[in-house]
Amino acid sequence: MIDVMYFAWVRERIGLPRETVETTATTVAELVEELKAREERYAMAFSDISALRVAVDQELTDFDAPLARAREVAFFPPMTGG
Amino acid sequence: MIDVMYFAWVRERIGLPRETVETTATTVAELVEELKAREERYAMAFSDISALRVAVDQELTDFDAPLARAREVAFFPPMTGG
Amino acid sequence: MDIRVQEGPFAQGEELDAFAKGRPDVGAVVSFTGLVRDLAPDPMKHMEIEHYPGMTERAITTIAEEAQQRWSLADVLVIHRYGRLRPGDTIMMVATASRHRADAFAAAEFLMDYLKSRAPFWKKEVTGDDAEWVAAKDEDEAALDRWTPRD
Amino acid sequence: MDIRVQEGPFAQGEELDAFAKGRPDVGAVVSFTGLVRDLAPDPMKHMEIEHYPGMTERAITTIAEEAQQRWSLADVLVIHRYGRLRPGDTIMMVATASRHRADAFAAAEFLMDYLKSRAPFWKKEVTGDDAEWVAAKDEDEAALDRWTPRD
Repeated sequence: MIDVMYFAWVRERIGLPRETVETTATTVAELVEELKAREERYAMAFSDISALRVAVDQELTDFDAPLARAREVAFFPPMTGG
Repeated sequence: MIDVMYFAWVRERIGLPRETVETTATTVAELVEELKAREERYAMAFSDISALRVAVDQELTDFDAPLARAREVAFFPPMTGG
Repeated sequence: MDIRVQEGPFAQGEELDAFAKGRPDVGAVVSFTGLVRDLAPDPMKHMEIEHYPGMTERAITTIAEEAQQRWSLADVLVIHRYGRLRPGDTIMMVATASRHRADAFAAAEFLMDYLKSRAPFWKKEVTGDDAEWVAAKDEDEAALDRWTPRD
Repeated sequence: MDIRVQEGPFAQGEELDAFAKGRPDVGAVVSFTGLVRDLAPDPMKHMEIEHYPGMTERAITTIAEEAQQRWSLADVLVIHRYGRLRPGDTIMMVATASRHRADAFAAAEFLMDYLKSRAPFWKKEVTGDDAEWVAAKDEDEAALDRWTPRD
């Protein structure tokens, strides 16, 4: 069980801000593949992974990061703060 | 006739902030030589010219700058603004 | 270190006064304020700033701690808003206090460069019927390079 | 462009608010404030700042005009005090407004570097019975090098 969060246009394309996902994925990339296989809107949102950023437990990381013991994974476009 | 001004420790060593000087000097350096020849306090103030800065008519310049048509020459140590 | 992520407005002048006050060892204070621009010919109705509660505060704290390790700083202030903002509104401010101006300037620029690209905020510009997410700029990502230690 | 050389104090917060206000094309405002430090173990009673009336305003105007030529600036503010100041007092402030933060930061640093070494101010620190002129620092002169065009 993992909390998956979406922000900005990722949230808009998928249509929800967060959900709890039952997964056997061991890396972020595996989780993305599981999500893409679900529905068209996920496939669309994750079609170009180079346009996305990911945080595991609120720390920025890479798509090959492990999910062991992770409680929260977030997907979003490059940040535009400041 | 030229107005000569002194600031900071140059003013303190010479003992006055400004004076009008009758001079035939054609460059700042010549004016400095004339002033040094006057009295010990001038010789002291101008003993190390590399520690001094000069402005002619309120523009920073060099000691070899000409004095033609200059109305105001100022001597002072390196500035410490900001 | 004072870090605030908030929906409501803040008064940059009062914040600067309070930040600079009562610091006998400080000779230099630098502040940066980011404002919502209102650029013709496409007047923006408002800006929506989305953020990632929890991670935002963590990310900014990490950035501010890094700044304190790199430069000699007496204090750091970061205020960043989220929610709906209007043209002319202050989006955020950063302030740094140091004995020397070089440290205060470098730290403020460092904080801004990292906040731009590493703090989880996303801006959306709403103009008339249209709404568009602000795209990250390559130059903002490139700006981070100058802070990367070379060895 | 607003340049003020004055004996009396100024309110940095109010100045920043006024400077940043009502500028729809401005996204970035940077300010620098210089304060009189009070460093133990030799507590300063006060600081005396001497200046060269007339030349001071000219020199600052020239520096500010150069900044406006080098960077895209919506406005520049420089306030610099002279006379007797006490520890904690604000000596001076600079503010720059621009569309982009890089211009606002670079221009503010440029202005500070030039004000330090090219505007005719001289600081004297009075501590107890002693009074000493602040010596110019080599590093302040060296700081100007980075603004010299290389060609």
